[in-house]
Amino acid sequence: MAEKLLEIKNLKQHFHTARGTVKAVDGVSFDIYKGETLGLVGESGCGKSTTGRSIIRLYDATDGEVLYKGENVHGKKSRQKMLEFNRQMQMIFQDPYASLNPRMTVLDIIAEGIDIHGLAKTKQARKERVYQLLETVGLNKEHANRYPHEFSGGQRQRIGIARALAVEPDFIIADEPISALDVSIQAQVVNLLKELQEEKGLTYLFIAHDLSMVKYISDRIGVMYFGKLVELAPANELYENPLHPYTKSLLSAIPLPDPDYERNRKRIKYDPSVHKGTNTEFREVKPGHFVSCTEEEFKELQAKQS
Amino acid sequence: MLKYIGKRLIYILITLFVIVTATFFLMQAAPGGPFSGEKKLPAEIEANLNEHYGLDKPLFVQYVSYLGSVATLDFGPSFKYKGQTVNDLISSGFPVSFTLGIEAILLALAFGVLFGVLAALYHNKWQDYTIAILTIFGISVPSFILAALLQYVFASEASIIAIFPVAGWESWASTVLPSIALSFMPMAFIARLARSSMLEVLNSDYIRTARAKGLTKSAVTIKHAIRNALLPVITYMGPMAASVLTGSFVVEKIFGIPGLGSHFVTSITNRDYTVIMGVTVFYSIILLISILVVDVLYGIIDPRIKLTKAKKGV
Amino acid sequence: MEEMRKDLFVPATADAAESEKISKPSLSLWKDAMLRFRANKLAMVGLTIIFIIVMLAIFVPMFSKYDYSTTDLLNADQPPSKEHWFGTDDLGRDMFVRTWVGARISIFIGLAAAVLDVIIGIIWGSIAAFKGGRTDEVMMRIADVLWAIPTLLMVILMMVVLPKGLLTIILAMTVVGWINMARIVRGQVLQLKSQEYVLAAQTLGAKTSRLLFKHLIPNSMGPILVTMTLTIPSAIFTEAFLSYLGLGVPAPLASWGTMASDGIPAMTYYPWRLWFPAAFICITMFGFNVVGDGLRDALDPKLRK
Amino acid sequence: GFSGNKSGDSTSSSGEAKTTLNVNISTEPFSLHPGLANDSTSGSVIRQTFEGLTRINAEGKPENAMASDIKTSADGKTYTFTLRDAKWSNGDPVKAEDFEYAWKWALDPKNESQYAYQLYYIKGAEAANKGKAKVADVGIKAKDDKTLVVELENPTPFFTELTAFYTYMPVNKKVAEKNKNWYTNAGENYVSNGPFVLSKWKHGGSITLEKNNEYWDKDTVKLKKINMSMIKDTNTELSMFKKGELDWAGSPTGSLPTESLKTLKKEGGLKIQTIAGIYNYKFNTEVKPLNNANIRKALAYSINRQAIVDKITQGEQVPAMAIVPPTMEGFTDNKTGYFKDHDVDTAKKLLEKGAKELGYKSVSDLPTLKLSYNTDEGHQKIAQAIQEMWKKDLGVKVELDNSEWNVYIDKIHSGDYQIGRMGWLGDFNDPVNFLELYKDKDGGNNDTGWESKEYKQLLNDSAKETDKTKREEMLKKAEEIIINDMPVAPIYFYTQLWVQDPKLKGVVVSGLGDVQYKWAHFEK
Amino acid sequence: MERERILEVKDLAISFKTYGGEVQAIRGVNFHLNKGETLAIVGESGSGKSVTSQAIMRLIPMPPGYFKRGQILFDGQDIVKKTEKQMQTIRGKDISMIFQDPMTSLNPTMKVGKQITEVLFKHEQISKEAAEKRAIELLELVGIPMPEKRIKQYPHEFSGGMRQRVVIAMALAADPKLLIADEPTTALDVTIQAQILELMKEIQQKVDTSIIFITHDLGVVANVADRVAVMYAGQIVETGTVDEIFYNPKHPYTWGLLASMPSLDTDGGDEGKLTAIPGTPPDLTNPPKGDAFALRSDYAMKIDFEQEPPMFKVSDTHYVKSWLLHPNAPKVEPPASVKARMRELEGSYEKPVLVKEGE
Ligand SMILES: Nc1ncnc2c1ncn2[C@@H]1O[C@H](COP(=O)(O)OP(=O)(O)OP(=O)(O)O)[C@@H](O)[C@H]1O
Ligand SMILES: Nc1ncnc2c1ncn2[C@@H]1O[C@H](COP(=O)(O)OP(=O)(O)OP(=O)(O)O)[C@@H](O)[C@H]1O
Ligand SMILES: [Mg+2]
Ligand SMILES: [Mg+2]
Repeated sequence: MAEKLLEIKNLKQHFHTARGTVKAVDGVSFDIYKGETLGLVGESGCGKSTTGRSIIRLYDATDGEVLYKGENVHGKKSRQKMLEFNRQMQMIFQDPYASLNPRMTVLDIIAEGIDIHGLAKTKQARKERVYQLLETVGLNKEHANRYPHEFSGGQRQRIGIARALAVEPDFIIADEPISALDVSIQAQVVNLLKELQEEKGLTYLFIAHDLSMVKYISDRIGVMYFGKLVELAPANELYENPLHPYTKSLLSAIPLPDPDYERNRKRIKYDPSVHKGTNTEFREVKPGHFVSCTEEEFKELQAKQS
Repeated sequence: MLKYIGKRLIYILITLFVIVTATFFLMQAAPGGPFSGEKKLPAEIEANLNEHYGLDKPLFVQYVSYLGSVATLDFGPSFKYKGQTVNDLISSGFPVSFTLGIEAILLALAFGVLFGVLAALYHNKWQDYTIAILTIFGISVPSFILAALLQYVFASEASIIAIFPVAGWESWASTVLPSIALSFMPMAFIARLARSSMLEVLNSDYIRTARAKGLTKSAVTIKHAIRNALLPVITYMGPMAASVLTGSFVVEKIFGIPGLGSHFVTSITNRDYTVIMGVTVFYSIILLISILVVDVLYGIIDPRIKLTKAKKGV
Repeated sequence: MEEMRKDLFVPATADAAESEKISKPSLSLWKDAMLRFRANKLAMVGLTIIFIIVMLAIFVPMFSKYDYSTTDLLNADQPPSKEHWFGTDDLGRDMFVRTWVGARISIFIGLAAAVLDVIIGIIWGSIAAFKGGRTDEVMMRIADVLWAIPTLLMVILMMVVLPKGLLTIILAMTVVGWINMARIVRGQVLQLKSQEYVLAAQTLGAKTSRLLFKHLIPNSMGPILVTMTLTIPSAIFTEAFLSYLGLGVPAPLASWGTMASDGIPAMTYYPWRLWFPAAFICITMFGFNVVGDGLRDALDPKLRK
Repeated sequence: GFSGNKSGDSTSSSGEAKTTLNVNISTEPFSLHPGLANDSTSGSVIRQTFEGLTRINAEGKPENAMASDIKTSADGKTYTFTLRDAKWSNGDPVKAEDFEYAWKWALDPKNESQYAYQLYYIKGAEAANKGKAKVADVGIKAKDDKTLVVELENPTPFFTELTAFYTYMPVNKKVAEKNKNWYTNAGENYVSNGPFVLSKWKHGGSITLEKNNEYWDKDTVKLKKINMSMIKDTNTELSMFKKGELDWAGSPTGSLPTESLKTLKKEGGLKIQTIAGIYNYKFNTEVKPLNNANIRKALAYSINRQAIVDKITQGEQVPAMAIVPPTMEGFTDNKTGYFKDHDVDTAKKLLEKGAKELGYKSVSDLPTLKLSYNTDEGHQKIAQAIQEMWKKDLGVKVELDNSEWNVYIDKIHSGDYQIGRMGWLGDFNDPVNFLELYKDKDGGNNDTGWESKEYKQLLNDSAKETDKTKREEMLKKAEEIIINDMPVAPIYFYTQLWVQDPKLKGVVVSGLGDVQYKWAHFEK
Repeated sequence: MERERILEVKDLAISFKTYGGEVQAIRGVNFHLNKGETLAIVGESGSGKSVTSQAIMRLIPMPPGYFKRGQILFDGQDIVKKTEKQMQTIRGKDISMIFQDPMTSLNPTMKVGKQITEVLFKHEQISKEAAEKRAIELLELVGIPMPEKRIKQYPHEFSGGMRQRVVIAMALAADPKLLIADEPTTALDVTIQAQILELMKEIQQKVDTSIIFITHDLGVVANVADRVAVMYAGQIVETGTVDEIFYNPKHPYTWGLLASMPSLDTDGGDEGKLTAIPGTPPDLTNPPKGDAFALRSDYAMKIDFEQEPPMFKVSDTHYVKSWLLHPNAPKVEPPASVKARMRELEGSYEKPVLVKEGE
């Protein structure tokens, strides 16, 4: 397989609050290969955003390592290195509005990365670049001089996407980047992401809830549950052959745009108590298909696979 | 939290040490001494006095002994007020200043926030403009003018509404004018600060959410907006409280109030060394504690603020 | 049903030129704010007031037949008249001319102090809050130390060590003047620094200075402006206090602050000696505050009309 | 808490005469111990609570108080005081040893009395106070309970007057030895022998005195109570007076705002009294061009004192063209002085002469002079007016320089000035008090750097001279010398200004500015 | 059998005055909602869905926004004309709303529990304990684990989806007559989403709530909606029952939407792109003349650039605003993926009927 761009090793992120410690991410390990899209799905509140934020160093990890191109992200870095790193790794924030400075015009917001990294020679070039980005995400340049509060939810989300794209990063953590967009624009954005990937070999960590979209865009998909990764497999494999009961439950709940189907749909509920035995570990059941399971379950699963 | 406060207390001690040191040397460097006066004392007498009070010893020795007195919070006798210790002066003046200060703080806070909130709610309407004029008057007219004015209007024989005593410290009535004079500037400033942050807050989405719940305007304001707008006010309140509680020279002078405030000035003009040190340390302790309280309040008012742990730099 | 022309119902594509409309020129928040500021009538009134006062301060002393320093004991304490528009002071000097000479000093000092306090206060407070932890602790405790050391002592020493003059006054005022601003800014930055948009800029690699000046400070502008407008009158009166101690502008030069404090005992007897300088301080402050409010509004994109 | 100092029952509404006096003493007294007090506020209280051997009466003359008889030896150096039967407020008899104790206590260097020098006229006192001799050997002797014998260094004609001063007041030895902090608060420890006792002392706020029922002359004392507030602000003081919260506003224990004087005069209530004090500008005779006497004289002559007194100070002060106040016996001529006020012509000539002597081509080459004063509105006004006068009349450029009081004092005492304002208030009613200042160049309060052999000799001789008229002549001569050399430019002699309740009578304000309420009473 | 109409929006137009000009956020919106019914509004992002829904609550910031024209009849009374006081009694109790942006919709300095109980206190006589119990219950209902602990936390300690659920819990607290849900489940995973949808249906059953459901997820629409309105550039371009929209869409924009969706069978691999609607949405400061969608439509005709299309009625419940239904227009074929889902529905007219003004 391709080279590893990112290695996440036993990442833990705990929050200390007045009411005790919240183990938002509790020992997650996975790799992301160069040029691939890794989808990350899971229950809301299971720690997806936190994982993403820890990877990009917005939080200091409680434990574990994040290696980007073999280098520890959380280690000390020179300003130059840091800048380089910031340019290569970008994040699209889950909350489109909160992540936009209310006192900056859209033009300045999107151009911020351009300014920081000196990517535009002239003012005109900068503006042109922003207009181009706006267009790419399905906004028009009239919007450039407006302020974030003047936009609809979806439009804000697109501003966030444009901002991340502006610095031409290698790796993007996209935290629910398209949830607020209408399907047509979703399609447009997803197409764009794919195009960029093809052209420039971009790598994505794609966090989303829309499973059909995740399946469409991802090469591999990880499923998280309660701060832990419970299953990781190639996209098709995961959909065709879900092994973890939570994954199964997820797949059964996907809504389809077909009223008749919806009227008759049955979904499977996940009951964590179905697990047999203790000592759950992340095990490779099939090549490339990992599941978190107990020894006992592992044997069963392997038996089934063959 | 407790750990944080503990750490802060250590910083407070260090800060106090620096304040004491700086004040000590500044004080010594200032021309004149506690015994210099218009009529110069015979040299021998002055020497004798200096010796008695240890002022003839090398500065460093004096400094160390002052540190000792600060550590034990026993500042020794006043040079000027014979037979009275610095602690006597503080314990007779502080209760007076404190009484006045509390009244002034409550006034300033209550009316400041009220006016600020009203001005923001009626942004660019007549209410806003009226309050603006009042508060601008408040911040541009210093307490010594205001005090004189209040005294003239509400106490002097020339006034028909002379309902308060001109001066003195007799009864509750004699606290009214001075506490208004003390509170007016802080009140005006609080009002302006509150107005500006309220304007910010009133535009946020969560205010919209609160309104969507059907809450009345006042409920939205009181329960949701004010708290979020309070931070600058609280910031300002810290040092303000410290200085208001320890009295104001000007207001005490005009209203003839036996408070602590006058000592801050007279001790220096008298070069009454022990009193200078005593009141400075006393004030510093109150100041540092009220600033600590402010910092702790930050976290309570806005739980997102974390002072305890710094985030890794960028 | 109305008959429709058939030829309208043929496939067509959009005219490319149509969507190429000229957009509004791009403006930064500040330029944009200026435009909005100019549309704010009250703020313009404020600006006009300041302008008029500055003009009077410049020109009245140049063209008046009276000199600010010439005493005329025979005409001391005259009420306002045709001869002396604002009356005369206790040495018979023309109050009108003195008011405008005083305006020069007071406005200069007020603005200089405000600017210095703002610069130092913003930098100090925002860095302390932004860096947090020990840096914050040390920086703020330094501020506390300066705040707690008796100002009077510092001023007395300065008086001994430094030459008299405007520079010394400004220095004396700045020593503690910025602290209020620093505290306010620190509070704001503490509140804002965990906002998502700050995090977003961080992931873009924004330097601390950029985070401060592009994100944190513009969003703290309200309290900063309010504090700044407070700095001006407090500087004006601090100057009076300093000159009382012998550090201010030397007599017979006047400033609004010294005139007002000299006027206090005259309040009931020769009221014009207090009310003219005091009124002009208020009027000027009204100007500055209204401008401040206007700026605040202009810098708040959500408030635009 | 509140101090509760209301006069309460003392209203005069019922036709009864008031018996409570409300006055203002401006500040907290530094000490109410006669031996420690060194400021006029303390003096104003102590004078009511204590009584010395003599007391200055309404005519300004010392009359017997604790002493029933005073005998002076022929050489004028030994005084024998016989005490009357008097009691301390706690009932103890007042004994001669109480005086001996008090004076020696003040002279004992370890007691840090800053006014001990007031006792230096007594033999061996100065040496003892400076630690060069034993206190026990000082010439104060309580021969028996009723007899006090005092030996002096020189015949001191004003000594009986001095014994009225508070440093000379007795202290109850028994009480003081038992409790060394007897004087710090009101209460049973504060034992005194004057017309009033200290009944309440709210530090920083107010002092209440009540009639002393053990006082030997208690029948004379009509007031039952005196409330002394400590109001620093002069406008407040006047306001309180106008509203009836005070019965007296202004000197000597308070002061009136200058701005109010015109109105008060018009209303007719203003009381004015000349006192022994002078306001003057000292010249630093050691710096160019003030080292030239003609220049100094020119500056002094050209001042328009009358205008200053009329328009600025407004208190009918007396323009001073002399050094010794005209209130002093034998110096009444000083009302007109040695030269003409505002004598611009002579001044111009002198200035020219002086400038030549110093080698300046013309008057306009004279450097800018620096006129220093300590921060105070009144001083500032006078300085500005004089600045203008010198500029307009003489063409001398002057720059003003004000400083905080201590800084200023330091500057003046260390000679770091050119022209500096200084006042002098008499400690006792004798011309020498004003002339002595300039006796020695290094004398503590000279500051001018001026010295004259002749002058010194005259003063020294006068100290030994027992003949009154001869002594007066010597002093006059000395004054002439100093006026001729002008190390100091006199401006005006002080007056005291006050307003009082018209029904209030019998308050005695002395020529030195001391106040006594012993005889005070309200008319119906 | 018409049910009682709880809401009727007539020709509603709202604009925002901005420095750059007037943004005509919605430009004449008509729809109605029956009691107990769920209307899904789908449409282009920025087309005015949120503005429409906030207008019903009268929560558009004014200024800069203002009503240009139109009526909002709730229970027969015009909301536009109500005073702020009257609105306060309606908000939260009669109409409640789930806002689109859950992160900023919660007060950052107030504990989550309090933000929920507040609604209860406002509209019900309820003790503190009971309110707290109810808050915990509500959080449990929206699938937040350990609600007893969670109510004591602040919003920033919640994940995006959890905040969204808090907002939902708040909106459901008072059993409103009309629930406006603006993209309520975008941040939720599908299992929780399903749970929430069920919950909403349950409440609807119980108290006969009417729901306006704004979403981009057509799967969700298919699941919850009785009727669907499709918005584009500040107008409703097609409305009909859920079956009509999914099985017999008529407007080219609706076609575009349906075609853009990936299905689980669409393979990401290599085979290709999703079909998106080309071009960018119009700028509402200068809304285009004629049919706003024409600029991006493959089916645009000359008239689309000149005249705004009228509403055509395709069945009793199905309305379409497009010139394509005009008798003079040429017959066009929808894209293949849409064509695949087309079926004949009962009740369709033979020929579209032009709707006259005011109908
Ligand atoms: N305060 C405002 N000032 C100016 N324009 C605004 C304002 N609020 C909304 N708009 C504009 O109104 C239009 C409709 O916005 P609205 O939020 O209703 O869209 P929406 O349909 O909800 O979109 P989304 O699905 O992206 O949330 C948008 O073009 C937006 O830019
Ligand atoms: N600052 C914080 N303090 C305390 N707890 C936090 C904080 N941020 C997140 N959490 C907790 O961490 C857990 C994981 O949150 P995270 O935002 O990563 O979830 P998520 O997977 O992104 O969910 P969603 O899909 O809903 O956005 C949640 O239980 C949340 O309450
Ligand atoms: Mg998340
Ligand atoms: Mg929306």
